[in-house]
Amino acid sequence: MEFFFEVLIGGLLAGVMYALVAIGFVLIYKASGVFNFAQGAMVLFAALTFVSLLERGVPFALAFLATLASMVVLALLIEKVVLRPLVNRPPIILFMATLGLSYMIEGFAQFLWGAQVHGLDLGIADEPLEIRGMLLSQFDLFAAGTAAALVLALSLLFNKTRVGLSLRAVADDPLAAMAVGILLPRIWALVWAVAGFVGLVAGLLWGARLGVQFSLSLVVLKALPVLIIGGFSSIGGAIVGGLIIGAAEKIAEIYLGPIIGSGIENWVPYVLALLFLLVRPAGLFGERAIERV
Amino acid sequence: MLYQEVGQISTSYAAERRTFRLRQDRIALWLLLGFAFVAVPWLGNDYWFSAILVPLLVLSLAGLGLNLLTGYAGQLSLGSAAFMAVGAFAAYNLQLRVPGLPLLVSFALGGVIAALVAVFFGLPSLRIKGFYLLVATLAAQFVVEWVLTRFSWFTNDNASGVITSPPLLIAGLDFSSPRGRYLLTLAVVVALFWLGKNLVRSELGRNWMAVRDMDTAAAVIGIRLLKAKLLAFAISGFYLGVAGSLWAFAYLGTVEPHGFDLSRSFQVLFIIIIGGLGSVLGNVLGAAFIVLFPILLGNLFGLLPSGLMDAGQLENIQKMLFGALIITFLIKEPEGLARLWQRFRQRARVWPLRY
Amino acid sequence: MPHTLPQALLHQAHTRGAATALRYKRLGIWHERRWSELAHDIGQLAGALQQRGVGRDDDLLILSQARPEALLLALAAQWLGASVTLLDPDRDNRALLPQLRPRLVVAQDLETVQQAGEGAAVVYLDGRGLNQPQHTRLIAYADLCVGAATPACAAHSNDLAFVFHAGPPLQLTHAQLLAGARTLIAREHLGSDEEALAARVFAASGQARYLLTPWLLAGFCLNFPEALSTRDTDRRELGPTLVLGTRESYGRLEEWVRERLPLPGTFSHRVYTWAMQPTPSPVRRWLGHWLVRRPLRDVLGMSRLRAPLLVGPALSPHSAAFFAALGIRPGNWQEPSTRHEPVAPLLSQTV
Amino acid sequence: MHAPTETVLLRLDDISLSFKGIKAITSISFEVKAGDICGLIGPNGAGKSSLLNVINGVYQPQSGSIRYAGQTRRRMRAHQAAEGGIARTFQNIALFKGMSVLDNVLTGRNLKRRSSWLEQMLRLGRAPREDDAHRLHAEQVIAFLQIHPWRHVLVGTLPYGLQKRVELARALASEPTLLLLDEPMAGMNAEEKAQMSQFIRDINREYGTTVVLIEHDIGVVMGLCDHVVVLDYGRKIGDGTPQQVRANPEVIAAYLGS
Repeated sequence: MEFFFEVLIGGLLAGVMYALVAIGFVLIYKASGVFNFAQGAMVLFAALTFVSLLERGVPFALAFLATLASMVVLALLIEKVVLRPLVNRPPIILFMATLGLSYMIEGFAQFLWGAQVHGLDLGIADEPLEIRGMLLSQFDLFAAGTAAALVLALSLLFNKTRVGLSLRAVADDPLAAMAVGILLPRIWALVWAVAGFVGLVAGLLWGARLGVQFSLSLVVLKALPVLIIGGFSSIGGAIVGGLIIGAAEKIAEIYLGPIIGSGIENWVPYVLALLFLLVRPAGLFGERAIERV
Repeated sequence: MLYQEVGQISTSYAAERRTFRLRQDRIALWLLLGFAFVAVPWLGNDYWFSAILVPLLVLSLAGLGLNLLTGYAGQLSLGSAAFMAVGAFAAYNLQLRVPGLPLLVSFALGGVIAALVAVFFGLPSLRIKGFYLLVATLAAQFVVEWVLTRFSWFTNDNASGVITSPPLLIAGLDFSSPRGRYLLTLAVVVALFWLGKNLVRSELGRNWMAVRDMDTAAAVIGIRLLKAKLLAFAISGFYLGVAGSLWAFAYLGTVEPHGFDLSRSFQVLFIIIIGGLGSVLGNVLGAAFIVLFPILLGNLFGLLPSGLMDAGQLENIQKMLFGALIITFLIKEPEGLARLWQRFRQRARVWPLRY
Repeated sequence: MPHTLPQALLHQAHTRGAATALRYKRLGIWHERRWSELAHDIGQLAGALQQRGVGRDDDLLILSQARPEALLLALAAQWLGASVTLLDPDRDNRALLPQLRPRLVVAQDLETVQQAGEGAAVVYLDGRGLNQPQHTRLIAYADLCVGAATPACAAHSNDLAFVFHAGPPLQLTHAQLLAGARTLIAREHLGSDEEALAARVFAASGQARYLLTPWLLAGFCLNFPEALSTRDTDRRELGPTLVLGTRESYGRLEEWVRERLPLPGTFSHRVYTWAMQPTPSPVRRWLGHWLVRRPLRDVLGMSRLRAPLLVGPALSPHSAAFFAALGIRPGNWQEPSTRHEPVAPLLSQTV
Repeated sequence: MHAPTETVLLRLDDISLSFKGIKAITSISFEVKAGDICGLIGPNGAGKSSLLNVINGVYQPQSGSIRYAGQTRRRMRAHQAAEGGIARTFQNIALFKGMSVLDNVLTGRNLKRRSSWLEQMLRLGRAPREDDAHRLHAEQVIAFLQIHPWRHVLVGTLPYGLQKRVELARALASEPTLLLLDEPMAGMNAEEKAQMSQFIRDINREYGTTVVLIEHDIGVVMGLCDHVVVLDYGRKIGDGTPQQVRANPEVIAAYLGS
């Protein structure tokens, strides 16, 4: 039983990391209805830039700011070059565009900083911590803490500030939002920037976990099922989804793995998400639209 | 200006319905086929056969497979490579375990098995749409990859998991030479493209497009969404399966799960975006682009003084350019290369007038 | 040596029965009738008309565009020795109709049936909106000739064949028509292999003289487009060798081309003008032919055109130059024997 | 199709429909006689379109029953409706934009198909003969609605009025017993409206098709319909011949008056 909880909590903590990536998705989907496959690439770009700056002797804080700045620039570029020309196109087109985008960003990041693996040390000792008989990864706890802080910050941003207000307006009804004088492009740019920031944080945590390398951009594949379960349009959903996936994945790995074989963590989340879908076609928190004809 | 349409009247619906109504188009088609089947085998060299033509053909077939599902029936999929893998491994195992089974038959059966798998993963499409469906197809991608690597039975307990495919013997003739592989692939691809063209112009093709364009209206005029969608998955799966077999047998010469990873799925998706969603010809154009573009780029950089750019950088630049191209296409010409060709053709028919 | 239109028809049926006499586009494809079939159908129709009391020195009134059925009925009436009055359904003929008081009216659709009024029995071609029994003496073209026996051909060479009321009334006998047609055929060297396109206005004497009669006499193929609105595309599919037009209709075609030309300043436009100018250099002529003039003739559906006929006043210098550049020089055609009547307005847009 | 003995083709009994608690239709009942042209009128949001959607199974009502062609159902399913001979056009045109006019009309024939997709793909067996037969029928419909000049044009590129007509053609191609038209004349000028009414009248006479249509132009409705049903806020407030409805004070108050 102890062990089970240990696994469970380990999973939940790992799930937080998924949630982190998923949140980036949700932000963009809410604001611009774009299913942003490039989120993973952004994570990679952020982590790679940051770590490369560190390696070139840039102090931590400065590197962080510089990376953040570059993410903002990236966001602005994306808004100008990709989103604006594609406005009012079917979502599937936008999705495919983000596929291309992720290729570009990945290519660019590696072109800039090279493709070799970088270690990233955030100065958190990763020796397990003993809490009431359970061994928990300190790092995971730290990650969970960061994620929690981030979510808190975001919810403040969106619920307390004018920007957040206009964002929610856009999410509800872009046309009405425009009618009351909200500038969509600006909101989009902002949201992509924030998503970039989230990407950065995720990138640091994941980078510290896996080492900063190309495979980081594949975390997007982890985030997908999370989104499916949580629904595309709810930050809370993203977190819950993340936790569920994380836990399920770990448990399956530990208890199912020995039976049917290793390496199942790649697909278990998807099958799980599928099962969810068959029960709730719009995810846990997303609600089903009535089709007007 | 090549078109001389005057006097080409149809006195029956059969004549009016034919795929190439204009004589000039039919002539062009036959010339092209003649060139591909007769001239190319003489002119081409092994490099062209095995490095360019065979992958081009196989990828266009795969493109057609995905296009039937995504471009015509409007069901987004990222599992193409999985279905290709199923086809390839099925064909391989049939060859291995059913002695005396003709190669083409095992290709076909491989396709059928891929179709069944595709239907299974297509089942969710009845309840879920769009992006949610992506997940189902991605699940296919990962599950299949895992199963094929996990259970060594599929790879005939081969340690490396990489099997060299058997020689390509059909009716006693050996097609294992590059030229042979080319001819074999060409024959299969041409046949399947002909069927595919018929299909999309048939009633099922119309039903697919109806589901794609406006599924409520489709249901209201009595189209069974369930049947249409599952058939789309099945037939798409069959095409991809056969393409997979060809990819493994005629191109790679080996059967291995890595030949069919997620990036392959993306590649096929890009082919139909660039080539043109909802077009048959587009798949060939898209595949040609995907195959030739990197080679072209490589040669271009070959011209640069050596050492200025290493292979890794070249790959990164390729990736960037690719991404840029995808976006450009989506912005400028969402209907892809096929649309460009159509426009040109349309213009040629009314030249010197504008419309 | 036929003396009447029906005789000419029968002559064709006997000598070249298997050749295509009539081709009309309907429901998306072209339908063909051979001379033998045509003669048979017309004979049947003649029988049917006879049953309905039409006989010699009767008159059949036709309110229709150029449709094969109308043409067949006209010939059927003439078969019986009756004359045929053609009225343009797009005009308001209600003033005229009471004076004519025909025994039988052929009306193409609802509006024309209403024009025809209650007086005579009406054969209608397109029954949409008509099947309510408000009109007592309506006959559908389809069930016109059920079980009608073919009567003997009763026409004489100096019977009236056609009567036209647009402008001053004009009456044409079989003999007049045939004589005119012979000279036309002789001068334009019309053979049995021509493809002629018959478009809109049926109620024009020019149509009867320069198209229908030569058709029966020379035995070529007469084609009807699917509709007025599609005549240009239909012409391209068909590629007639013989067209009959007026200043207006040729002008319209030229206009049709001009508005579709490449925009001035573009390369294509320069190529076009370059190729259309008359030039001594054979090379340039050859290039111009293959690059622009030949394709353009094809788009116009005129690349097989042998005999472009023009009725009425000459082309405007503009159109004349344009068509000349394409090697199309409409032979102005005015028949000396009968007295001149204003053709142009009647024949508007016959190409 | 429907049993000849029965003169009432369609009867709605106490139909109620709501979305997430919001009532769209409240216990509506009415009858449509076979061969009639029945008009549904009422202000925007009166639930007219929802009612059509209930009749041909796009929406499922919470309560009530639908009796059509001698069969009483708790609810109609879309394909049941189609197979039962109910065809439909939509308020904001629901054509298949990526297809030509002809192909759109041909999709209307899909229920009449017998040959399998395999036969069609290989062009074997019944398929070619069927293709001819259905093409012929489609062409007849196209000729009837006079859209032949645009036969091979992509519907997306056609002007609005024509698209409306193509959609009608698609519905007509299925040889419907009951034709549901949702604002067939919306956004048309007087001339187009007159033409469209003529088409509807012709369809009703030529093919004996029963028509239920939603239209805002009272003039058109009164001229065209044998029978009018008036809705307001999801309730039925009037039902009868145009004259009766015109006379009905409640209707005048709720609608005609304003």
